[in-house]
Amino acid sequence: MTSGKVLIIGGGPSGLESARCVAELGGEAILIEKRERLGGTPDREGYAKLTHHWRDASEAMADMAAAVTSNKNVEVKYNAEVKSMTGSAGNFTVEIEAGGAVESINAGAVIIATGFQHFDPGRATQYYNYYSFPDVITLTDLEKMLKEHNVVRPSNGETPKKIAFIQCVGSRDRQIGNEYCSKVCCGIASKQAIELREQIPDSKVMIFYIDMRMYGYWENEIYWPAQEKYKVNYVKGVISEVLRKGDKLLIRGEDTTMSRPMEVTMDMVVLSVGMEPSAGTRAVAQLMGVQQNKYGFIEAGGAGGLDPVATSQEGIFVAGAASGPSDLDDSIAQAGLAAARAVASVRKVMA
Amino acid sequence: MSNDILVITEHMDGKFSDVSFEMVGKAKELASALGGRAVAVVVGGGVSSNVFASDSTIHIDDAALSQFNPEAYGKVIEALVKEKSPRLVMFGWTATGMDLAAWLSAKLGVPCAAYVKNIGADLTMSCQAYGGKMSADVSPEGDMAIAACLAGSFPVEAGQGSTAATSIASPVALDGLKIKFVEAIKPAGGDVDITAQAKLVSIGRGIGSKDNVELAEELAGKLGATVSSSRPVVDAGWLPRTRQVGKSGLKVKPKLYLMLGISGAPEHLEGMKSAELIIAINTDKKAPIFNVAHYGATADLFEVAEAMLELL
Amino acid sequence: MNIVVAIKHIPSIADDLPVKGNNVDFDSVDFVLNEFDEQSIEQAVLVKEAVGGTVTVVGVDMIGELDAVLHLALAKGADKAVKITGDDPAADSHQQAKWLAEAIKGMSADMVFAGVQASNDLDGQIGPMIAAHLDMPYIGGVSSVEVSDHTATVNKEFAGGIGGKYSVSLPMVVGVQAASKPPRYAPISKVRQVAQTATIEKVSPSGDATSGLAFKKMAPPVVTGHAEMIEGSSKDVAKKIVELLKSKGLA
Amino acid sequence: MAPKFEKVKVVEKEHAVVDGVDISGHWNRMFEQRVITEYTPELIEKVADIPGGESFANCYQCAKCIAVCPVDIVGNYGPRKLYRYAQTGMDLTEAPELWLCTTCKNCLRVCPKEVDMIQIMPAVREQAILAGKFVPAELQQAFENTAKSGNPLGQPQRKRDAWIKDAGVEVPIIKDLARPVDVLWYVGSYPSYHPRGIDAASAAARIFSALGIDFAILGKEEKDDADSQRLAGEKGLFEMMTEYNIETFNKYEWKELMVTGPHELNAFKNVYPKYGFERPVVHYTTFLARYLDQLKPLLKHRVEKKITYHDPCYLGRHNGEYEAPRKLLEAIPGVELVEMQRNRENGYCCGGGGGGMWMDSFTAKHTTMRLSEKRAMEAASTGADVLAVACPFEVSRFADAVKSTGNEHVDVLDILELLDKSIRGEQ
Repeated sequence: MTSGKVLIIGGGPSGLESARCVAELGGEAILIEKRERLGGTPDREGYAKLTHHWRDASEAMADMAAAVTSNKNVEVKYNAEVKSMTGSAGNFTVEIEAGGAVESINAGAVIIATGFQHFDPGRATQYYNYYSFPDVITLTDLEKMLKEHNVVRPSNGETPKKIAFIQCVGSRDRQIGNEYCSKVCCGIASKQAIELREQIPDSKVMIFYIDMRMYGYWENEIYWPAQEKYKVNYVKGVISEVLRKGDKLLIRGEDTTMSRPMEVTMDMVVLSVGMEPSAGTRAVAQLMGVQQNKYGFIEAGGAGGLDPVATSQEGIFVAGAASGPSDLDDSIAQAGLAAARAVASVRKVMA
Repeated sequence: MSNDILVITEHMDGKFSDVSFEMVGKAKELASALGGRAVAVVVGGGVSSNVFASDSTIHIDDAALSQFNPEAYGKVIEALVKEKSPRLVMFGWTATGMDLAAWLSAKLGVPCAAYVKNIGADLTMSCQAYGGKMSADVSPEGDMAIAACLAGSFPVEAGQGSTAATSIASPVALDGLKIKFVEAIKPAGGDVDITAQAKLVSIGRGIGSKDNVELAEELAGKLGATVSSSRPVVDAGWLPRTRQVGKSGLKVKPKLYLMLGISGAPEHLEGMKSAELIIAINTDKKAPIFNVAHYGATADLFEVAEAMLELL
Repeated sequence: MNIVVAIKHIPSIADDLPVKGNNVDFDSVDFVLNEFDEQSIEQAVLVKEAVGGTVTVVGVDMIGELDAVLHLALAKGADKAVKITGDDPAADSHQQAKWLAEAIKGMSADMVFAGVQASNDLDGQIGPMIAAHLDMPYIGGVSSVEVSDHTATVNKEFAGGIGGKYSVSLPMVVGVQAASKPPRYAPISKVRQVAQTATIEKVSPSGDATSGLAFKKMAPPVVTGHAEMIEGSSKDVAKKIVELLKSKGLA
Repeated sequence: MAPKFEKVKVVEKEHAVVDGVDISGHWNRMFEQRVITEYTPELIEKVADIPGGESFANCYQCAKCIAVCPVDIVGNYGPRKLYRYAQTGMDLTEAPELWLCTTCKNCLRVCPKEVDMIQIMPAVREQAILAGKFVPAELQQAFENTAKSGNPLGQPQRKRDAWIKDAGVEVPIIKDLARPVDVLWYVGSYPSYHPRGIDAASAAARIFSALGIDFAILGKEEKDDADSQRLAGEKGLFEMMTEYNIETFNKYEWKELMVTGPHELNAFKNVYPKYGFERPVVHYTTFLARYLDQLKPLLKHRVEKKITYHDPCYLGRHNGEYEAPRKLLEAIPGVELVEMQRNRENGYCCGGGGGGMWMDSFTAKHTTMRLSEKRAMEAASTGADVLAVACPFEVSRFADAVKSTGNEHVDVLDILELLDKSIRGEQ
């Protein structure tokens, strides 16, 4: 039995946008979300601000969710997970467990939008001491503090005056197995640095980097203002280790443009952790038999290499960070494309 | 009240300065006209004071006064003047007299004239003013006056004599002084002694800048002369203090004194007017120096110096 | 250290001085800062820089143009400026010294600096007179000042390059012959900045004093002798001088 | 047995004493790399907070400026480095680096972030001067000379027009002329006083006279433009001179103001309008290039020389005039014009701008050779017989530099002198 429905797995920005687009294109979508609410990682991790336009994350995600929940052509299933799948393009049978009940869904196409998870800095080969020193935190930790306008040193509750970001933690690292660039960390660190300078005007904020990778709006709306307007300081030369010095942190590394070693004390160190495929992405990929790359992301690109939402299975598409590190702009663009491709796919079968 | 004239003499290293004798001589002349006495006053020990042609000499001989101390000297002189009530007190307009004359004037409320070049029988004083550009005749009001006299204004010989001095103890207690003499400072060695030079090329403010001093050095080199200067050049740091001619500098008497850009303030004239041949170049045709120099030219010193270099 | 610099605004002798009656015609001359006061200001600032404290410059506003002089002093490192609004261009040294002394009385000065002399000191210099009024010791002809523990060590110049070193327990009045360093350049930027931001305290003149001198005559000096003037261009002058020197065996 | 190789023991101290000699200081890195123990972004902000200094904070370390910075070529300097030095502890208001920039503008030409040393340097220098920080003594002297004498050389004002009596032609002074003129020629301080400058001024007078230009000079009323003093930080002095100069310019009737020097061009054309003076101003090369048709027949004598031309920073980069000087040189019969490697937009600075003219002794302590020497060597390497210049700062600078670099065979001549030679023949 062929189906005209598109099954979308994941209720984050990519899944929401896919669902909205499917409906807009006149299709029917079923969106299944593992959590009890929509909004994905930005919602779950409590992102403070989303670029562009510095929009509040929960507000932006609420808008995206509303566009979906208010649409009669989208059916949303919460607390739902994929259990198995059979069939082929035009006629997939997907068994899901939603709220404890198992049900079978017939769909003509599938969009996987299962996203990413943050790198666990405990796995870093460097001695950053994330789990030993309270004042070593990650982008995610800081994001929560920024959202609450309560940036303090976890060790003593004091306002930090000297804050260092260490870039490429868990990314571009063969030893860890993540040779890829996580794309967003330079931008996110810079964004957070701006917010820090806004919230703690007398703070020194420094970003230690191998090279800065910001393009599109990141360059214009984040990087240049961070430096020129907010006086965030960028130092080329990534930190090798974080040690304790009294109640401060001592960062050690090389300042490469000065060709000088550095040992500077900081109140707080922020690890710019990268992206890894989420557990959901890994599980769904296996379950559906779509090919993954060596890092566990869903292999996209298609045979011709220019099909960014195609997976190894016909009728199954991928959007957003499930296929690799991706910022919001790119995820949403991909989601729209995946929606178009999925709708086209089911129409071809139905016709 | 008397018609006496007190002359505050000055001495250093056991020798009285010329201006002391000059003033004593003048005081005698005035005293005889006024019907008073010319009284030489010697403050300090370590000096033979029977050397004046004064009507009398008072020597306040106290070890505490052996070195010039403006505070101690001032107190002693003030007490003496109060006691003697003279018609006129004469100081030299010198490094020591300048510390005392105006101070005493303000202290006692007695008129004071400075830069005095001459004193008439009616005590009208002719003074140099405005850097020698003006001459003023002033007459002091009241019963007592103070004159601070420029060195070289009166003949030295008239004051020289052998009047026996009367030694007295200090009329005031000299303990608890706020000023203490520490030590004498002799001229720094190492540099040439301009007082021993036969030829001097002397530069003034008109030289303009430190760089231009080279031009004078070059000219001096060609002439076998040494470069000396007026005070502003030294104050500006363009030449060492050992090269300064004048009242606060050195007194010179060379065969040739070639002056470039010195206008001739009285303080400078005091140090060089007995040079044998004085030639002055200055752009200001009214510069007082032309009244002292033997030859003068109103010209640009740089142009003249450069032209001379070509000719020498 | 409370350091006070008493300055004199005096007729410029760069040009001819016009005479009116028995004195200089003060209405038609330019007034300038006494050149020894430039040294005095510098020495005061040097002392402040060495031992700390504040420098207050005070002068009688002779013709209503003292502000520019005070601004310059502030730009050179003085901290406060006070002008005594006399506007009497003929005020003599006795009168100025009295006004200055009265103004300085309230300043608890540790040291008062004054230029050792000025070209219009016809009735004496203001330094020793201020000292007399304030009952402070005075030393003039000073060319270096060092201060420690409320004691100043000063070098006084006598004639012939000889000097004397004195130690004085403060307060005192110093007559500055020359500062221990040449006066500094005050950047015009600084002077202009000061001119826009500085406040100059105005003080009314208080206390009368007079030189007690009656002016009978004021005129350019009667010339007794005069140099033989060499005329012509600079080259002519040079030529004649060289000839003269050669004829006398001096070149 | 293999020879034992022992590494030099590094000195692990910032304050290093080796064999009893204190070698502390920034240059002891030959012994060790000093560890950076603190970053000081506040020192960047200190500069950026000064009005005019804002763009200092914009540097993102691309380093394009360094390769084109003339000072870095003979030393270790450049805007990018200054930013980093500030970030690692250098207070620019107190550092010797503050005085090395010649404001040649080559960094700004290539800077993607428009970090503008032409604004930054004068602003920070002014702050340093106002705060009584270190200022090179020679520069201080030039300021003082300008304030007292009206020119940085400290020459008397009344001698400003002394040069005209040997010019060989009548040089009218506008005050004496008492009538309007077409061209008011602002001669400038170096052409008025410096012997080599006077050569160029005299040549100019003869050329203008030969062309029948209706011109006059200000004579004793002319005072320095003080633009380089402004760039060196003495804005107050500049403003004082500007007020005087504008008043003087406005006293007379004239159609166009012609200047001998590019610095004066910059002052009168680009800066004076802010002070209410907006009149046509032209550099002599631009002016004479207009008269090429009349000039060519006068250039009768061949000048058989290989000539290379040095673009003055303030004529070229700052004011965009590259062609007029070359046209004038090419108009001289016999001249073969050759270019140096760095020319036009990328011309190498002579070191005289931004107050560098008066800081040679100071900058010598911070560079391996003078900029003028580097340039003189470049000129010599073209095989040229003559290094032609069009800025009065340059003649004396390069005349010294060709000597000190052993290139005496290269003549340094102002374009004016070369034109004059061609008009009159060798004198």
